[in-house]
Amino acid sequence: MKLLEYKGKELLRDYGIPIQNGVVIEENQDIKESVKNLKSPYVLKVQIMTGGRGKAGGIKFADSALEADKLAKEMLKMEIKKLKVKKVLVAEKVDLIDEWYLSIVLDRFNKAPMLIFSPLGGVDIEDTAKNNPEKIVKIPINFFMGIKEYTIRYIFKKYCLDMSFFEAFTSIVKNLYRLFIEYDCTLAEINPLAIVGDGKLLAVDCKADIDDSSLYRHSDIVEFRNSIEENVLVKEARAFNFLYIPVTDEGNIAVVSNGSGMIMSCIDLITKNGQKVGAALDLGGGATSDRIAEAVKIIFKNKNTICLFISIFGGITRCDEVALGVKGALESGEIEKDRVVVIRLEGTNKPEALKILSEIGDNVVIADSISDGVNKISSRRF
Amino acid sequence: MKLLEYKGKELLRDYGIPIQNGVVIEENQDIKESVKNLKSPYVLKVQIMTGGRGKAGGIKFADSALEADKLAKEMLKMEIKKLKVKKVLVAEKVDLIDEWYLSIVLDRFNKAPMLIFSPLGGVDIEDTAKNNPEKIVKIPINFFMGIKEYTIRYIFKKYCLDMSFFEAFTSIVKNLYRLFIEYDCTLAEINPLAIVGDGKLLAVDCKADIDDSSLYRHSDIVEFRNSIEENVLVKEARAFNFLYIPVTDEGNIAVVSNGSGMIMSCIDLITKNGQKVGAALDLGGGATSDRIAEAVKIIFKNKNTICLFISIFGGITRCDEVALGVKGALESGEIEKDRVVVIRLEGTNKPEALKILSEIGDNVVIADSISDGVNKISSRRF
Amino acid sequence: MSILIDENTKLIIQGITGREGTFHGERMIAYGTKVVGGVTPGKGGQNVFGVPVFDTVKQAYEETGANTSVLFVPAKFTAEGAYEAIDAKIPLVITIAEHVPVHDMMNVYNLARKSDSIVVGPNSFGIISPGKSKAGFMHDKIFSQGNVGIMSRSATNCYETVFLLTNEGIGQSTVIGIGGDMIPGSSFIDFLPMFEKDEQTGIIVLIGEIGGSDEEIAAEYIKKYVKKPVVALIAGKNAPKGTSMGHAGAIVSADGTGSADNKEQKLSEAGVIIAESTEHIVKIIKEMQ
Amino acid sequence: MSILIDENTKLIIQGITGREGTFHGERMIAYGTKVVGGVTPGKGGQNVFGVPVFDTVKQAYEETGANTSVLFVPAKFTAEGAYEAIDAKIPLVITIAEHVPVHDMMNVYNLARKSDSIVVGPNSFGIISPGKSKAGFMHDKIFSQGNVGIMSRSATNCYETVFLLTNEGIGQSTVIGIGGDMIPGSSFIDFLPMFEKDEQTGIIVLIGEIGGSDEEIAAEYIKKYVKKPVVALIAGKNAPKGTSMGHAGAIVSADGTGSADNKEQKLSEAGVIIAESTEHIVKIIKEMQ
Repeated sequence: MKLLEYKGKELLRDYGIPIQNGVVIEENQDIKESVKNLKSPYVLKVQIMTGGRGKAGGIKFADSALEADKLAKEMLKMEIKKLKVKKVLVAEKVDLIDEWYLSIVLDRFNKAPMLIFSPLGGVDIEDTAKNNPEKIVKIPINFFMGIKEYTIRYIFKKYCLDMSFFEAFTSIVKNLYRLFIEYDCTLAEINPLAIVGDGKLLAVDCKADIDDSSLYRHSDIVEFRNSIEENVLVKEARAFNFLYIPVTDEGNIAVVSNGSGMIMSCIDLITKNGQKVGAALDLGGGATSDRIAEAVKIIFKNKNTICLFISIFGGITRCDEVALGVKGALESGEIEKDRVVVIRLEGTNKPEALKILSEIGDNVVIADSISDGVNKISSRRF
Repeated sequence: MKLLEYKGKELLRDYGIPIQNGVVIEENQDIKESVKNLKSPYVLKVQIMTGGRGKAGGIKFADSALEADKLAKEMLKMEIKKLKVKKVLVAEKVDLIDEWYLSIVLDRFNKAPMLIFSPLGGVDIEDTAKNNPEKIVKIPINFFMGIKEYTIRYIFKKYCLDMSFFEAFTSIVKNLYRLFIEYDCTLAEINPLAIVGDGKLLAVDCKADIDDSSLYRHSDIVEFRNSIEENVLVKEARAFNFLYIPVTDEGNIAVVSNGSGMIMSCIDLITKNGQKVGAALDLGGGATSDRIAEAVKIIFKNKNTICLFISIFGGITRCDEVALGVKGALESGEIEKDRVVVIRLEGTNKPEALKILSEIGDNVVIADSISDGVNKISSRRF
Repeated sequence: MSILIDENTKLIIQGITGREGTFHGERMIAYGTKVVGGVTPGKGGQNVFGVPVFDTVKQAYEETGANTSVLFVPAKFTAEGAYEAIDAKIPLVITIAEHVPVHDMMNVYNLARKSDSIVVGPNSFGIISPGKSKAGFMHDKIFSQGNVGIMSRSATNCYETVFLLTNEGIGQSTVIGIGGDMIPGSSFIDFLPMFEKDEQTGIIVLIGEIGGSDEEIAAEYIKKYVKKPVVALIAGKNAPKGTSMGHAGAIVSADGTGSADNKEQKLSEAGVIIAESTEHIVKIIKEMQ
Repeated sequence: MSILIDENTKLIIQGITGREGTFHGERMIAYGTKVVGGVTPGKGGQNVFGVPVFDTVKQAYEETGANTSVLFVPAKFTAEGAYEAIDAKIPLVITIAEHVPVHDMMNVYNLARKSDSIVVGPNSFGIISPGKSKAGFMHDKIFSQGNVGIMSRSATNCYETVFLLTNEGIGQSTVIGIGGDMIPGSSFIDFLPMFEKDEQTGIIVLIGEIGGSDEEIAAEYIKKYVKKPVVALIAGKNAPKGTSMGHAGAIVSADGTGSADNKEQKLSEAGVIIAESTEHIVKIIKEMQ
C-alpha cells in the first residue's frame, strides 16, 4: 500500500520527525478558513498516486489565502495521468538552504533493512544513482542491531556534512527506522530532507509503502486506503478477495488465473505474440462457480477488454465449477455479446466442464494448453 | 553483586511480580509502628548473605505485632555464620497450596539466558537436581527471540500444571526476563513461587545476582551495596580499586598479585604444599609504591595472617616500585614485627628491587620463582 | 535419493486440528507421508485421523522424533509458529500461509540463519519427493518419480511444468515450492547444492520471476559449482512496473535490478538454458532425455 | 605461519587518541606491527605518531584495508565499538577492556556468531605472533618465536609460562589472551582447529581455569580432531566456591560442573597432558623438544 504524501507526513509527525505545518483540502471545503492558522506564503501540492506531478502543474505557490483558495479550487478540478485530483495539501512554504535524500528500504538481497542517503536531495534518487553514483551511500542494517550512531557519523564524514546537523539527523534517522519497523514498511523515504536553518532539518516530501499483508495490524492505513480514489475495478475485485491488476491502458486482452505465476506467464506469452494485455485478475485459491462468474463480470466492466483468457490449472479446483461460472457470467446479460472468452482448463471433472463450455456458444473458445490458447487469441486478431 | 531477599523482592515488585506485603526492620526501629499496616500473622526473616538461615533460627513466625516486636529484636542480636544480623524482613504470612521453582540464569554454555523451572519449589534446586532430575526443566533462550508463550505452554504440559495459572505464570516469567535483561542479572531466582489461590501466584523468596561490571548503570544497586554489612577489608580494598578475596577462615597465608590467574595458581600451589590461604588481594594493573604499601597494610589487618606471599610479574610494572611499597608498609609501624613477606618479582629494574628488599630485614624473604616462594613459605611452617 | 524429504521423513503438522491442517493431513497420509503428530495449543492429548496432537512443537518433537514440520496456520501466526519449530530444533520447517507480513519473515529469516533449521516458504505449496513423501497441499496426482529436480517461486507455473513433464513420462526427484514472497525462508541458492549432490537428480529446473535477486545469486553459484544441466523460466517480463502481482516478490525494483532481462542474462551467462514458457521447459528436457 | 596475526596484519586501533591507545599503539609499531590507522570519533583527519585517525571504523577500513582491529576503549564503550568493527566487516576484533558488562558481551557474542568476524576478549592482553606482529598490550620482551601455540584465560599465568619458556630457549608461534570473562568472544574451541592446522605450531598449550565449560568443550574437540600434543593447566582448584576471583569467569557453578577436577578429567581423557603449575608446563614441553 503506497501512501500519499500527506498520510506519510502524518506518520512522520507521529514519530517525531519535523514537517511543515499544513492542511489537506478537499472539494467543497472552506479553503480560506482551513489555511488561516498557516503562515503565508503557501505551497499547494496535489495528492495523487503517481510521480511527476510537478511537471504536470500539480505543485503551485500562493502568497495569500485568497490566492491559495483560487489555486486549490483549480487543482481540485485537475486530472493528472488519468487520475482525478481529490485532495490538495496546502503547507507553509519553506525557505530551504540545501536538500538531502534519506530512505530506509527493505533490502531483499540482505533480507534486512537498508539505509540510503544522498546529499543530493530533491531529485529522483534513480537519476542520482545514474548520474552521480558516488553521491549515494547504501548501508545494510543488521536486523538485530538496528541503526547505530557510528553509521550516521560515517555518513556525515563521507560527505563532509556540517556536524551541527548531526543531532537532528540522528533523531530523524532513528525515528524513521522505528516507523519503518513498527509500520511494516517496505519503503520509508524523505526526499527532500531540507536544511532550513541552524541545526534544523525538515521533511518536505515523503513516500512510504506499507506491506499489504500487514494491514490487519494497521487499521489507520486500511482507513486511509478506503478513503482514497482508487481504480474502481481494483476495489470491486478486492470485495471478492480477488486481485485486479491493471497492466497497460491500451491492452484489450485480459487474463484470469488462480496464481500470479501463471498470470505473468500468460501475459508474457500474449505480449510475445504481439498483443497487449490490459488487465489481469488473480482468483487466489478455491474458485467456486459464483466467484468465477463475478470475476468474469468484473473483467468485462473494463470496456476496452474484448477478449478474456482464462487459464485454470485445477488441482483441487473443480473444472466444472469454473465452466458453470463462465456460463453464468456470459448468460447474465451484463456482458456484451461480442466479447470472447478463450479458456483452458486442467484438473478434476474436465470432460464435464468441456461439455458445459461447448454449449454456451461461439464466444467461448476452448484451448488445450496455454500456448494453444495464446495462439487462438492471436488468430482472432483483437 | 548478590542481593539480599528484600532488595531482590523490591525489584520483583518494580517489575510487576506479586510479592507479600512486608517491611524491613533495622535496629532501634519502632517495630510495632512499622508493621501496623501489615495483616497478621507475620513471618520474620533475617537478611544475611548466606544460605541455611532457616536451620540457624533465622526464620520465625509471629501472631501479633507484639510478638513480632519481641522476635525481631532477638533476631537483630543474632549472628549467623559469623555474620551479624542487621536487617529483618517482616512480611504477611502466606498460606500456600503448592510451591514451584523458577529462575533465569546466564547460561555460559549457550552464551545466552536459560529458563529453569521445577514443580518442586521451596527446596534447594541442587537437591532436586540430584534427587529428582526429571522434575527440573532447563530451556535455553534464544537471545534475539526472548521467551515466547509456547515455551511456557511446554512447561505447563510437561508437568501437567493447572492451566488456570497459565496467565499469571506467563506474566511473571516475562517480567522476570525483563528484569534479568535490564538489570544485568547473572541469576534471577524465585523460590518458592507459591500458589496461593485461584490463579494466583506469589514470589515468596528471591535470589538475584547482578554483574559487578554493570553496576555503573544501576545506581540503586550500588546504593544497596554501600548500605549492607560487608567484610571490612573487602570494602577498604575496594576504595583502592583492589579486589580482596577471603579464602578460608583458618588460613594464615595471604597472596598478593596483579592478576587473578596468578593468584589462583599461587593458592593452588600453597594448598598443595599443605598450607592454608586465608585471603588474597588482586592489585589489578599499574601498581605504584603507594598502592603496594596500602595493599600490604590491608592484608595484615587480618590478624590471622602471618605470612604474605607477593608474586609480581612485572611487565610494565616496575619492580623497584613494588619493593619500595613493601618497605614502606613494613616500616610504617602498622604491621606487627613477626609478620613475614615472601616476595617474588620479575620485570623491569629487578636488581634495584632486590637491593631495596634485602635491606629491610629478616621478615622479607626473596624467592626466585613461584615454586621457590611456595617452598620457602612451607619451610617456615606457619 | 531425492532431497529434503523422503520415506524417512517424520512429519508433524502445526495447526493439525484446523480445517486445512486436517484436510491436507489426511491427504498427506494417503500419499504415504509418515505423519507422526500434530500441534494445536490447547488440544494436546487428542487424536485426529489416528495421529496424536500435542500442545507444543517441543513436546511433539520429543515424543515423536519428528524431523520436518509443515505449518497449516493462518498468516498472522506463521512467524510465531516458525519460531517455535526453529526453537524446538526441527531441521526442516515448511510454511504454507499466503500473506505473511514481510517484516515477520525478515525476523524469521534472520533467526533461522542463526539456527540449524531450514525454513521453506511462506506462500509455498510445500515439498514433494514423488513416490516417497509429500509435505504440503500440492495436487499430488500430477507428480511422478524421476530425475528432474524442480524449485519454483510460483505454484501455478510449477504445477503446469510438472503436469506436462509427467504427461511426457518424465518424472521428478524433488519439487520445492519456494514461495513468491519478498523474503522467502530459503531460495534457489539453498537447494542448488543439494540437487547437485543428489544422485537421483539429473536435471535441475529453476522457475523464477521478476523481483529480488535470488535468480542472480543462483546464477553466480551455478557458474561456479553446478555441473548438472539447469533449465530456467523467468516469469513477468511484461508485468506492469512497480505494481504488486499478487506475489509480493513480483515487484520490479525501480532501478532495473530484478528485471526479467537481467535475470535471464545472468543465468544464461552461467550456462543455464532459458525457457520461454512452461511448455518450452518440457520441450528442452525432453530433448535431453 | 602462526595464526590470526602475522606480518600481513594491517591493524587499526579503536580509541587510538586515548592514553592507552597511544601508549600501546607506539609500542606495537615499535614491535613491528603494521598499524595502518586508528579511530576516535570526532578526531578524524588528525595524525598520531604518524598514523591517520578516522571518525568511524568503516571509513578506516575503506581507506586502509585493515584486517584487524584492537579496541583500547573503556569497558562501557566496548560493546558498541565491537559492533562497529563487526558491522564494518573487520575479520578480527580484539577487545582489551576489563569489566565489560557480561550482558554486553552476550549481545556481542551472539551478533558476532552471525557475522564473519572473530571477536577475541574482552579482558584480553591481545594476541602476539612473536617476531611478526602484536595486537594488544602484552610485555613483548618475554616472547620469542618458536613452535608452541598458547591460549590462556589468565594473563598472569600466560606471561609466567611464556617467560619460563623463553628462558629455556623455547619460542612461541602465536599466544592468545582469551580473557577471563564469563562470555569471551572466542574460546579454546575456536583456536584449536587453527593451531592444529598451523605448520609453525608443534605443541599447543591451553591455560584454563575454573568456571564455565570452555575447557570441557575443548576436550571433546581435542579427542576427535587434534593430533598435536596439548598441555593444559587449570587454575583455581582451591579458589573459594561461589566467590568472584576478579575474573568473572572464575566462579564455580554451584552444581559442580566447571570445577577444576571435572575439567582436568575431561582433558585428560582426551589425551591432554595436565600440568600442575606454569613451571610444570615448561618442564613437560622441555622434555618433548
